[in-house]
Amino acid sequence: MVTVYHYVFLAAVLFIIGAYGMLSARNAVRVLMSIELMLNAANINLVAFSSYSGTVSGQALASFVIAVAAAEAGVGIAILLVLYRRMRSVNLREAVSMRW
Amino acid sequence: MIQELVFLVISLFVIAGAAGVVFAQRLFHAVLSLALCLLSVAAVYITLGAEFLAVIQVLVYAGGVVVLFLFAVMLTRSDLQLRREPLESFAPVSAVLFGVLVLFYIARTGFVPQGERALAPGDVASVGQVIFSPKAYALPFELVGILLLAAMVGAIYLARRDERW
Amino acid sequence: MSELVWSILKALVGVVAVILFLSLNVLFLTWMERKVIARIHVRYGPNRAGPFGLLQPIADMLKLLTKEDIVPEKADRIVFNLAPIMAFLFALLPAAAIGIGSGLIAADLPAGVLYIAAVASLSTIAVLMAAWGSNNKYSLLGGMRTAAQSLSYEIPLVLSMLGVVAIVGSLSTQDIVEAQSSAWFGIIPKWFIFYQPIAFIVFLSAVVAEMGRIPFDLPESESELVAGFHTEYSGMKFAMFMFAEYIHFVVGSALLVTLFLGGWHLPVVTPLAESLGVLKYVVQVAVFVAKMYAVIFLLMWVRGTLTRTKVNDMLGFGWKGLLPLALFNVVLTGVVLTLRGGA
Amino acid sequence: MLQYLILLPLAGAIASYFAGRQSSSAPRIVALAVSVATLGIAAAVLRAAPAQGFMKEQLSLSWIPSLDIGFTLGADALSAALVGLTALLVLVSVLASWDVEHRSGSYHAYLLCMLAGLMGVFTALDLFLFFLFWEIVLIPAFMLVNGWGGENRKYAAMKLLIYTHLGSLLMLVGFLLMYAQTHTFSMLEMRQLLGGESMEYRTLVFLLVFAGFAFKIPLVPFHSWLPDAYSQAPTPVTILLAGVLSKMGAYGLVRVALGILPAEFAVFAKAIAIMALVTVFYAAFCALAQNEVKRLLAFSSLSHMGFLVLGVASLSFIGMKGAIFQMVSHGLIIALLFFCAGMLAARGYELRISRLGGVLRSSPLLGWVIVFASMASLGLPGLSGFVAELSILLGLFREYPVLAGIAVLSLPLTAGYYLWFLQRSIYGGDAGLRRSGVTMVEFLPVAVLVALITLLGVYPAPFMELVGSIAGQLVNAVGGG
Amino acid sequence: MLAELLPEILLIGAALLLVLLQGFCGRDACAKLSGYISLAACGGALLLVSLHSGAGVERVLIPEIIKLDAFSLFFKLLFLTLSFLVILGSLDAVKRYRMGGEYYTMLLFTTFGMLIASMAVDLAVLYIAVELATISTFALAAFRKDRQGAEAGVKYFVIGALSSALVLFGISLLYGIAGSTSLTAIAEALGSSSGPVASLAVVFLIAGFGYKIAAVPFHMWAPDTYQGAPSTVTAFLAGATKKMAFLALMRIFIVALPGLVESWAMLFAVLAVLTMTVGNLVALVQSNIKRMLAYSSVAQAGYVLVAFAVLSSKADLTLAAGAALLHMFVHAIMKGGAFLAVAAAGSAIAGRDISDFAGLGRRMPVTAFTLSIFLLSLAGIPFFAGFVSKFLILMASVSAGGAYIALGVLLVINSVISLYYYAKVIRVMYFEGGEVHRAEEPVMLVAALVVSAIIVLYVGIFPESAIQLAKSSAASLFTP
Repeated sequence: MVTVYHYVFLAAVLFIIGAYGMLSARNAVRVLMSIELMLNAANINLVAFSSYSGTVSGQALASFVIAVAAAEAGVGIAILLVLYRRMRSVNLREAVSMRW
Repeated sequence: MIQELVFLVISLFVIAGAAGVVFAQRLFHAVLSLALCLLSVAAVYITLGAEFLAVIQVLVYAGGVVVLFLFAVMLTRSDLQLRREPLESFAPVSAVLFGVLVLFYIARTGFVPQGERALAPGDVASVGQVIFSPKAYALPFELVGILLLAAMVGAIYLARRDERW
Repeated sequence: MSELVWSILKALVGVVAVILFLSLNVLFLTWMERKVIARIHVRYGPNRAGPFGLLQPIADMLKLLTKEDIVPEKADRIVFNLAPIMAFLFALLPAAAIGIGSGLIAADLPAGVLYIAAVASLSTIAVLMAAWGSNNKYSLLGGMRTAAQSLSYEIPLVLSMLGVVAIVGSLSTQDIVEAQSSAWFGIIPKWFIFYQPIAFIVFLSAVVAEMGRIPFDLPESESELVAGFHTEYSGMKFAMFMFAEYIHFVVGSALLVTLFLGGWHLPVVTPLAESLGVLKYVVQVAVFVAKMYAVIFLLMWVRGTLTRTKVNDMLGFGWKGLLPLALFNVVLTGVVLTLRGGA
Repeated sequence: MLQYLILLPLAGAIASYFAGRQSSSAPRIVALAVSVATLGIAAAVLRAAPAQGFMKEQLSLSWIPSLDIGFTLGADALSAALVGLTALLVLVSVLASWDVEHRSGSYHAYLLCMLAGLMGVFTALDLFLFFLFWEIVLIPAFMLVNGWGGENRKYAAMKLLIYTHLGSLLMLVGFLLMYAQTHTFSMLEMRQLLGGESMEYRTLVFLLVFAGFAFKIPLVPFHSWLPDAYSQAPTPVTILLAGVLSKMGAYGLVRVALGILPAEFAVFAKAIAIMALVTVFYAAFCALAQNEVKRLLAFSSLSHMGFLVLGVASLSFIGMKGAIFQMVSHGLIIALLFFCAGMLAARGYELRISRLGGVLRSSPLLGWVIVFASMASLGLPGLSGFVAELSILLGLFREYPVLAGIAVLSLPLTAGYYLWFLQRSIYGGDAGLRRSGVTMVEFLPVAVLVALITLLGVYPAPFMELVGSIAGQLVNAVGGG
Repeated sequence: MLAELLPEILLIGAALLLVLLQGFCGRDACAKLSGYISLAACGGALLLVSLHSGAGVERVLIPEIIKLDAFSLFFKLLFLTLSFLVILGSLDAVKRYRMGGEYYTMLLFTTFGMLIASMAVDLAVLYIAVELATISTFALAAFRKDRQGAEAGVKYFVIGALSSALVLFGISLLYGIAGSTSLTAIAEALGSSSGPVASLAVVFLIAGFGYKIAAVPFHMWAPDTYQGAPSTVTAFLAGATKKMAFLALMRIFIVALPGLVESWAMLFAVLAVLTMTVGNLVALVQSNIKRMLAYSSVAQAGYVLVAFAVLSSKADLTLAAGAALLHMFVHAIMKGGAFLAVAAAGSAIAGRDISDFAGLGRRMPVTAFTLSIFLLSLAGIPFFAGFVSKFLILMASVSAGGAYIALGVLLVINSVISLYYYAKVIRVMYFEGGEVHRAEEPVMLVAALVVSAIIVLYVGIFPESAIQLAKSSAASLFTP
């Protein structure tokens, strides 16, 4: 039987992969993608709990999260484009014009 | 038995897709991998009976966000830069360690909802009820609308080239 | 266990049926398009292979299948090879949720309409894959245009569906068609084209843009971009792109019929056919296909008549024309429905 | 009446700032007028000071009722004495800065702000208020040193600021611990409530509060800001730093550490006495080694403050009286000394002792004043310093004879460095400067200070009587005699 | 219900109007008009809110979704005051850097999101409102589209998105426990038990919001972002947006997770120690004033965290929470004011190094004077507002006794360290630099500065009403 643990476990693995990618990636686009992974992990949690507890609010929240994630990606990529225009690269390790 | 198998296969796709995002050499492949992962997550939702959400996931993520990422890769010519240099910080390592800890935690603890799935499969209407009921999530729903508008205004302003003015 | 086998079997049958239906139509369409356009141009069109050139599609297929398959040297091979398959697959997916008769549907999904919109949007990915994988600037530009275009028009497309959905109160295509079954005075059909004229116009325009047909065929405007994203493709892979394109054509028209033109319902005819037993399905399919071809013919006519728009006009039309119109329609529908006390 | 001690200088400060935008000489007139007026009020306060009893509320306004903080002021003999001293020394300081032209508006504004803060410290009856005024004195001091100080002023000012700020915040933590148990900031109520065994964290509270005062006085491990600040500050400011700001610490030690936490003070009395003794000797030895007048005076001041603390720590009636006497006496003497240093500098003398010499020959009156002040400082009988130190030593003998014995040894040391200083600077060779007289602006404060030092030295009885009762009360609370 | 939401409606109405407006007029004229419209909207909302506020206000607008209580009114006051000041100051800055009118739109959207967040008693609403506010600020950070701005924006965005993912994961775990996203429902479901999953959620939430408040292990983005973003935006980020994260933390932890107070207060204590100390020590060596202020902001967040840590003690909880609230308010004004002053200085001074500010005291007397007030207030010098709030935090921690005293002493030591770098700036402004000429000071910015300075002084000298307000606002958190 597939229990809620299975889903939570899957979500956790997804979240970890996302966190790893987010911290290790140099390219900003990849960082953004890793964040999407993390958000999806949270969503899997929400939907799984919703499904197993019989409450619908989790699904509703998950659908909001999807919209929020899309908005976030949109703004994020717009900022990336600005950065690319100024720096000719989106490598975060090169974005070091400010240092103390 | 079949259920487990289905879950296993889908999970493998999810994880393979995610791993592709993080580890793929070429960024374009990573985005495609992301698409795979997100579609598989939609499949996960279907196994959970959340068909509405699955569709939304495909519509917004696969159709919108992934395309946006593809654009980003193309516009920033990111694919020309290969990565996979040696790790220079402990942050990713610690992330993984922390994650393993979390997994361990989850593996040996209980959550409140137990046992079989409780929600009727494919209950689009009930999700709609929650989202649009003023007593429930109507307010956040409208907030999401405003959020999307705000994001759009911001993104358009930023992406616009000022020379056009 | 047997239930499971049964459902799998049902799904298989559905898939095969969908593919069969689509393939036949596509083959016919390629012929029809050339013929219709030719007639508009006062030419003959294909007339050598078979009667009226009806076998021309078969000949074309054989030619494409036997052609050399070329992969550009600097291409991203995986992406390049995957793209046509994806395009083909993604084109097939929406068809699963469109019924051509009551119960004649591969998967009657509760979120059907939304599902169609969702999977239809996937084909953008395939296009971008092809564009990027070819490593060719024309491909890239064409691909980007396609993506921009389909992203822009997807929003009015979905929004225009909302009016219909709101009236019916269901996302299932079957329910939507059934909601259009009755008629005023037994003759004038209660199709949604009459309830939702604005939505119909928006949908029609948007669906044409989504298909990438004239007047919105910028992605593959030959004079500027060679052939758009599939410039580098040849042989079998090219055939798959073409196939996918025509599937879009079929599916788009079918969706239009389903949403606005009453699907398989026709006043007088279908009520009569109810008593015919199994034969009623034949009637339904016939009605549906007839309507579909009417739409298809209309679109071909448009292609033969209009010219291509400019990029900024195309985007401007989408964002400044269709989008506000669609939004207005949604609001209007909402207001009217609320005033009438719910759907 | 007490509130005017604070409000008047504040108003003066604002007036002086704006006067400074008109002309560079206007502010000093404002400052002079304000400080004279303040001195008048202070004199009235001194006259009205009750010879009997601890502080009483004279002004009580509700301010932050939700935290039981009131704007309460009051003055007993101890406060009044210090109020008077402050008013006098600020006046002296204003006169000493008569020739400040550079941004004089801000300068005098800061000076008057400092005056307001000092008055607040000495009259506050609410610990919170006390702390506020205590802190607010710092900013003008920092600004003054920073803007008008010597070459190394940046470093000195920052050090002054940081060290004393640290001390005062530690003190604040102590106050808050006391508040946590009494739920009042009123000194009078706290004095009642904190007796007995009920107090928690008693040692911690005392140490925190004591640290605040020790930074300000300063006692030896906390003193390192002092020589820099005293020597780098402009001389009029040094007069205030040494004459009055150090008394804030002493006042706090008596008023709060001893007045409110007598039992804890008794426990630590001996340790404090030893610390003070170390201060006395350390400073004296340092003074011996100095080659700069202002640094020498700084260490001398430190040494005398050590003496003052010795008197408090003796917890004897006579010692306490001596300590309070020393507050005033040391304030007057050190002010006179620094004033003289300022006069020397104004006459073009280099303030390096080795380069100095023949002051008596070139400006005899100034020379004699320096001799007089040094004598007062080293404790020449007949001058106020002698009375104070004698009482302190007497008190100390009663409680800690050994410490007293050691303390006595410092007297010749003090005499030594002063005499050596006089020998090198006042007498001896000619610095080659032309003779110059003393202006009226200089003469007046010198005369007043000299007169007061002599008066207190010759006839200390009225003052001793004035502070007698409060000293008695303080000592009785500890059970000393 | 609509009457209570009038400020929000006003704001969002103005924002939508501005969105439409962008299409109808030329860039500069549009920006100017947008500025005035948003100023009016913000001012109106501020007026409405201040008319509303008062003790004993508590209205449940939508059960378990949003609630208007003294706590939310306090934050509304904070957010609107700061938005008003920032918009006022931006009238000059937007013109100077020729930023579009969208600037104000984004500001209004952010403010709107924050106002909703202040009322949210449901995690879903809270999350989305916070996201609404944050996403708009992402765009604002990069609004000048220069290199530094873009870097600032990217870093802010990446960390912001990460933190939102962390928070969401935490929320999903809480939802898993309670089957509901309502805070009270979660509190009921958890009871006083502290299951491991709940602690896990606590960790995620603290890490997530820790990024938003720039607490120390999560602070790396703040200096870059604060330095690179336009100064007026930085004022807003440091002043208002950050407080929203605190607000969310307080709501979630006090209302939904009181049973776990032992564990989360412990975490907050650790964070507080790290945040104060690192923030102050690193601020010591900064040469760029915005970076210095950024690190000071980090340190100040540490002070607030001290108050959070005290919540686990047996002491006066309303005092601790009230102290945190007051410090947030005061910090918003003084830090916002400080960044606005930097923005004002920008009209005459090209660089942002502290040494570039030499002689500012004579060059731009009002700017320099108000900046000094803000800096002294930040340092916690008496008679400035910063002292009052810091004093309350200290009072709360000291009166809690035990190890909390050590926390208090650490706060004090940090405060002393901080005085050094604040005083350094004042010294440079007044006592360094040769002869300089008087420069013209931007009018609107100066107006904003003067208003902020007056608030700082008023709260510093007559703190009673502010303390009352903060305490009663905090009290409404503890009454179920």
